[in-house]
Amino acid sequence: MSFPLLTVTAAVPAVGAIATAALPAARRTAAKWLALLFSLATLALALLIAFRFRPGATGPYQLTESHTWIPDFGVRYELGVDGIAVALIALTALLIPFVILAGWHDADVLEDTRPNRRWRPTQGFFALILAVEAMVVISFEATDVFLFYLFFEAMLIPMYFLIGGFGDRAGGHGEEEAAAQRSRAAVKFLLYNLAGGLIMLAAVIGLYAVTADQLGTGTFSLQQIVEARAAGKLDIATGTERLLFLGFFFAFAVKAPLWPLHTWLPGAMGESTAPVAVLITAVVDKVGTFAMLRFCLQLFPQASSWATPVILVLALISVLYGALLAVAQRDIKRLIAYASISHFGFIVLGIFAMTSQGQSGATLYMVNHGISTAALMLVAGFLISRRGSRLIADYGGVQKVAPILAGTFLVGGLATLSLPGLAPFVSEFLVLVGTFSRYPAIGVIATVAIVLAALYVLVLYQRTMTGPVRDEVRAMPDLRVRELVVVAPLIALLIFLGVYPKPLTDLVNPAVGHTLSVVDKKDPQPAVQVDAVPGGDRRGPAVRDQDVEAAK
Amino acid sequence: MENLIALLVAAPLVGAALLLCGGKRLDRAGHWIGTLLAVASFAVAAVLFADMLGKAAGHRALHQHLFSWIPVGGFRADVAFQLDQLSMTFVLLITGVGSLIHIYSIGYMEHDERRRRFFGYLNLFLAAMLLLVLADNYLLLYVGWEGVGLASYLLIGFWQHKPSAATAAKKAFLVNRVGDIGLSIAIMVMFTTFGTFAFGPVLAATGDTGEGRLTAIGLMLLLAACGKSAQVPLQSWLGDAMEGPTPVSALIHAATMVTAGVYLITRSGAIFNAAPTAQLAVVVVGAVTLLFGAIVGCAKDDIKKALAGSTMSQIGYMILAAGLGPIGYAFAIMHLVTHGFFKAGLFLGAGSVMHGMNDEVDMRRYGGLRSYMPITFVTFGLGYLAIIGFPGLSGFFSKDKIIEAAFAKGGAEGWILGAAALLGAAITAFYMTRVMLMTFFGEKRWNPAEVHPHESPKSMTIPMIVLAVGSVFAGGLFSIDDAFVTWLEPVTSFAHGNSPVSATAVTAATIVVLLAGVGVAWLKYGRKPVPVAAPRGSVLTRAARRDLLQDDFNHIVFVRGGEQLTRTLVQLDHSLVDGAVNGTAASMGGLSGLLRRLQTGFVRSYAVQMLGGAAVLVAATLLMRSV
Amino acid sequence: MNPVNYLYLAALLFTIGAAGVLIRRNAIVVFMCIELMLNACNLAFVVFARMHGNLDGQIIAFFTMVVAAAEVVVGLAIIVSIFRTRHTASVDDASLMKL
Amino acid sequence: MTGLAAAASTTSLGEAVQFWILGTVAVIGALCTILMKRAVHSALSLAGTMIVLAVFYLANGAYFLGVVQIVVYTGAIMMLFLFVVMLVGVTAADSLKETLKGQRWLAAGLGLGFGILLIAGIGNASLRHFDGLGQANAGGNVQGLAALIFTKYVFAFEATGALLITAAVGAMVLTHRERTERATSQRERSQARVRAGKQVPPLPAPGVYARHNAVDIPGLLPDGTPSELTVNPTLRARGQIRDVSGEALTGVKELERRSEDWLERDSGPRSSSAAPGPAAPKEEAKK
Repeated sequence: MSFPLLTVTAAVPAVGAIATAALPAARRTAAKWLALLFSLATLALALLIAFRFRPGATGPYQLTESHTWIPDFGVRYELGVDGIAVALIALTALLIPFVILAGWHDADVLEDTRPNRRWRPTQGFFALILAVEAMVVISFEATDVFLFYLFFEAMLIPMYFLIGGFGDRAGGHGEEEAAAQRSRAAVKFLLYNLAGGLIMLAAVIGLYAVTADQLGTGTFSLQQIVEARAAGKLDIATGTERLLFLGFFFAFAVKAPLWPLHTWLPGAMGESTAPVAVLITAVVDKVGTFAMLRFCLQLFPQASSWATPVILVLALISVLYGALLAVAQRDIKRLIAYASISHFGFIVLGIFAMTSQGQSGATLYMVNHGISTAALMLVAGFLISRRGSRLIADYGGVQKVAPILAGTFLVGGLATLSLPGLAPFVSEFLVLVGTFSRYPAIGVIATVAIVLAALYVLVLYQRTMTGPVRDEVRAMPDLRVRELVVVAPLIALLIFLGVYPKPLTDLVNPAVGHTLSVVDKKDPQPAVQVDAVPGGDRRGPAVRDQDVEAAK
Repeated sequence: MENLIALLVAAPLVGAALLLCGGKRLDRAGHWIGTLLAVASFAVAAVLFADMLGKAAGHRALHQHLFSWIPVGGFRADVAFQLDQLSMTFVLLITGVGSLIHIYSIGYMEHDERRRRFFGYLNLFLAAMLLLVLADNYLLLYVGWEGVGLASYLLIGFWQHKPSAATAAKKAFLVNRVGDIGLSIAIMVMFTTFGTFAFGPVLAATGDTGEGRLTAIGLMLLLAACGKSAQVPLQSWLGDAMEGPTPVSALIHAATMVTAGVYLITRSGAIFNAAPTAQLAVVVVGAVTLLFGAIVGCAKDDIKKALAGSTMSQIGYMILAAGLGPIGYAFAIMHLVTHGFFKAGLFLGAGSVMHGMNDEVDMRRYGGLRSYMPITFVTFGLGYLAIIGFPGLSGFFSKDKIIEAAFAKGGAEGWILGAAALLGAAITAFYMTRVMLMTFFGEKRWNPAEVHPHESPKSMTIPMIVLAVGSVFAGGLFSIDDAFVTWLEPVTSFAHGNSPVSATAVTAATIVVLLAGVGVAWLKYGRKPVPVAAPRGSVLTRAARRDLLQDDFNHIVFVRGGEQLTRTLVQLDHSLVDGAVNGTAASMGGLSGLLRRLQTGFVRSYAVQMLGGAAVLVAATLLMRSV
Repeated sequence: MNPVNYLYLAALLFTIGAAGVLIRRNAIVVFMCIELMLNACNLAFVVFARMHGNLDGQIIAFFTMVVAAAEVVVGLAIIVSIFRTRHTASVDDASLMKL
Repeated sequence: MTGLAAAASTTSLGEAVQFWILGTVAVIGALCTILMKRAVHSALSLAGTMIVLAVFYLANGAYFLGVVQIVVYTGAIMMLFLFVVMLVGVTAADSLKETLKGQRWLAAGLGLGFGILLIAGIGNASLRHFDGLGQANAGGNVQGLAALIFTKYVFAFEATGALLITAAVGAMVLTHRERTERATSQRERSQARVRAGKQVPPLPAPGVYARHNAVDIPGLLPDGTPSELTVNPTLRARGQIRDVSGEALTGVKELERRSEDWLERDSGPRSSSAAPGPAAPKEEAKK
């Protein structure tokens, strides 16, 4: 068989994690560089996947690998990627180096702590980040439900330690209190997601039971199940299907997070350091929305369309609710967290609108939101680390002392409010159009969020960056080279994907088409058939021709 | 030829990129780069214009397709430009006035250490505005639309250390966003209706579409226009926008950006023509705004705010004209262009005055400046004559035509609109005369010890002169055998309205009300001295000073209400949503606390439990057997 | 009389032993009570052997004795070492399970 | 021989009589086991019960087991118990006062219920007919057992062998104390004492003014309180400290009073401080 690219891509960061963790306590800097090296290697592999991937090719999944793993339960080690997975893997692999760079000093040993041979926070921090990357990547690749579930849950362990173990020294009430809050947030994160995971586990077992009952041999393979269903060999009773769907969806909704299951996110993002917060919202949570797209819809088409109205309303609520709460936040990180809740609402909206625009938009949204939030959150992290406070009220006039920081912060903010010309606009507008074309009312209401987004972003910017310079920030240094290296590429990417998202859309469209065909939904047709609809790229030249001949 | 179109946008864009990312090493040359690129863009525009003039009227439209932007399913957005007469007009206005104002800013911003960034923003604005008028589909137009919003946000808040400036900038952006809701919804409806949102197919297909959808689109577009062009009810941001540097007010908030709404409506003429309801809404908004702005303009003592009010009302005229359909489009654009000249000139004049008066903006502290800054006085005066529509100057031709067209709407509407327009003209004459008198005539109301009024440097006066020339002759040139109308006709389709009153009568009426306005103003401010401390004034005056209480309304309803809402939501989130979760956790804890009692750690109590279990088992087996 | 009375006796002894385990605190005595219970079981086995007319019951009883012997050895050793460290043979003092 | 445990569902009168008498003894022995205050007595009464059981084995045709019961159980295991009791302290009596709340009632209740359940179980089990070991023991009981052990139960037998070995080794490991460090010499110990600073001179000798002199009598401090230091730690641990007889104390008080009169001093505090003297050792014994 061919070179197991997917396995290797997941394995490299795992190996990196082990290697980093194994380094002796004294070699802190070495650990950092090692972690960075491995993350870059992963990025290279991810890009290789993107190049080896042929968007037009037949069959939903490519670069597939399949080995029997636990034959007794029909569990197989099945990997495969479609366009969506490729995009998200690329996003993950892209963000991790920046996360590592941004967190370069987050896990340094405090000066006042006595040296201890066993105590190696730095190694642990970067090893955990790499471990998370490995698990996220493989859960993007897994096409076997059980395999996916395994890593979907295992992800929680390193995340738990990242949240609970490493906080930015901006507690406000002293380190003790901060640590207490951190661990509380971490526990909440863990329990919340575990609860979701357990319900999903029940559903997974149920799925196995159903397949075993109807196909003779039980299976977890997504493709087998989809094909069996298409061939009519497998038809799950309506009630069962709905229960199973809810079981899966609950876990993903917690992870996503969808209102009203969102309350763990602000705590987790607020208490953890900025890079970890980015890890949570930009990387780990994407697994939830991705899984909705890959598993919920494809395994349980009827149930999905049955639940669509409710889910759409929930998504709509979290869109507006998140934005409104973001407006009222006093803590920069929590504000960004609530903004993310609003954005995840958009993603879910797009997924369940069941239109090609909606789902492509949702996928693009996952990528773009990852990048934009990373940009905003990391800059916010730099800001917080300088001033040692997360409260918006403690800032003011930063723009005068640190113009570059303020500028990058503004760009990140503009991306968050999805300004046209920046990447998020494309995805958000696609989601809105996709939703509107099937559910006009919801589309219109969701559009209101663009004003709220502008509100919370601009209020944040105004309170922190503009106005008279406060004494506390007067001595604040501008972005250092390392920080610029982190932010500049992200911003460049935001602009590029905003101006020329075609590579991404070409990657995603076929996969979305396949999903829709599985769900058996078609885009609603326009009311009026305009002859010239078949596309600008053909109409453009046409018009030009006629002009030319007119000129003659 | 069409490949040059991209150049129009590219030049200022490159400038912006250079200046904003260039860093300090560009500080010394920055403003020159910016100006150069603006002028370059104007040159390209001129070339294209000449080329266009060389073609037959029907085939002047150029189209350039750069690349396919967002292709998803039936959803195809392209980055493609379309340069027809309408766009051409705007391109010339934007690049022309833009270049002039770049030059002006070189002098005006001389002492600002962030001048490089200022020019970067100006270039960014030019690029966005050109994108707006050159786009060949609504989505790309949307990009430009937001782009100018961003540029105006950055420029209004340019002096960010002033909280008022920052707040004003935020307000402007937010209100514009409200308008953007309209634009995006309009695009969505278009997509669901026509499956596309490119000008060509959409405007071509309006014929065979239900009026309902078209009305929806029209109203949504109107909402967008209101946001961008500061029309009632979204006008509140324009006054505060005057916090920005004066060149910004001249370029963005007088000449170009605020007129984007007019462009949008004119561009979508086909839709409005097919949706009379939407059209009616447009004219109503226009008429209301032109009076609203005029009244506000009368009460302001801040020279820039007064001019802002006048801008509002002049755009009201344009919207009104655009709402009249084919009989009005051409005149709307024509007034837009002439207004671009004289209002920019007026603002630059105001800037020049402030420049000489240590950035004093209160007209009650001016007076008798005509001898100190003659050039400013002359150019400002010409602009003034133009705006009040003094016969022979550009304002006269364009505004007169609009009033005519308003009457030509026919029926009761016609009379009402015409009357409103006439009234507006009168008030315009009044408040502009007031500004003129308070600034340049009368006795000095400033302290010679502190301020030393002086004429501005060449770099500032030259643009003013050019604009003054424009505002004198533009209207006349356009009206020579309706050159302008015929130029635009292929795009906007022109129809001669049959007015119930003859053109001459309208003109006469216009002149009469004009003189009346001027007279009243002279009686009030010219004959007797103006008090430095503003008198209390009538209820209307006091209301007008506060923008007719519209701001207060917004504050109470939206700001306060919003704060209340969010605060309650935060409470709910904490107590209800999160409370449920924490409650579950707490109850679990309590339960386990109870069970914990069993674990005494004493072997014998465990033994008791074991024996109990054994007993239960035995009992169970016995029961099993007995059953 | 019916040999089944032996079984009643066994049951009685067993119960007494169990009660002793629960009541006494001296580890050694507790141990003795356990022995008592084992013996009760043995008696029952023996009686069952007699009832079924084969020796398997006795075999089981035999094994029980052997195992009991081993268990006693180890258990007493444990008690001794505990006593050495804690200077007490009360089972209540070895309540470290809860901490 | 075979008459015993003959194939009958009723037994001979002799066996009946024997059962009723010895059964009573057994039950009494068991009760004594759990009710006696001192471990030794429990052990002895348990031994009695076991002997009775041995007789019952014999009566039930388990000759081999009967003997083994006497030899191994009563002879070896119970003796082991006695050794341990001796090791831990013969006189170390644990008060029957219950410390765990409700433990005793729970125990009694459960025990009773359990017993009733068992008896009920036996009662409504159909155990009427007894085959008796007539032919099973035909070739001799021991031979029969041997045949079974070395054929059918050989593996279990081997396993128990291994178990016994392990148990023996385990017991040794548990009880044997490894001397990890070199025994400290007297010099070192004295040095350590000096370094520690407390109790530099040798510990005081037991015995009170040589009235009666014994290792288990604490010496008295000048104020008449007995000093625990003077008694061997082991005795202390077992609580085997005999308390100073009252009259000795009174005598001492007398002495002091007289001397104080002679020295004209009042003895308020001392006499009061002398009071707790006798109580002290008892508390020590509790621990």
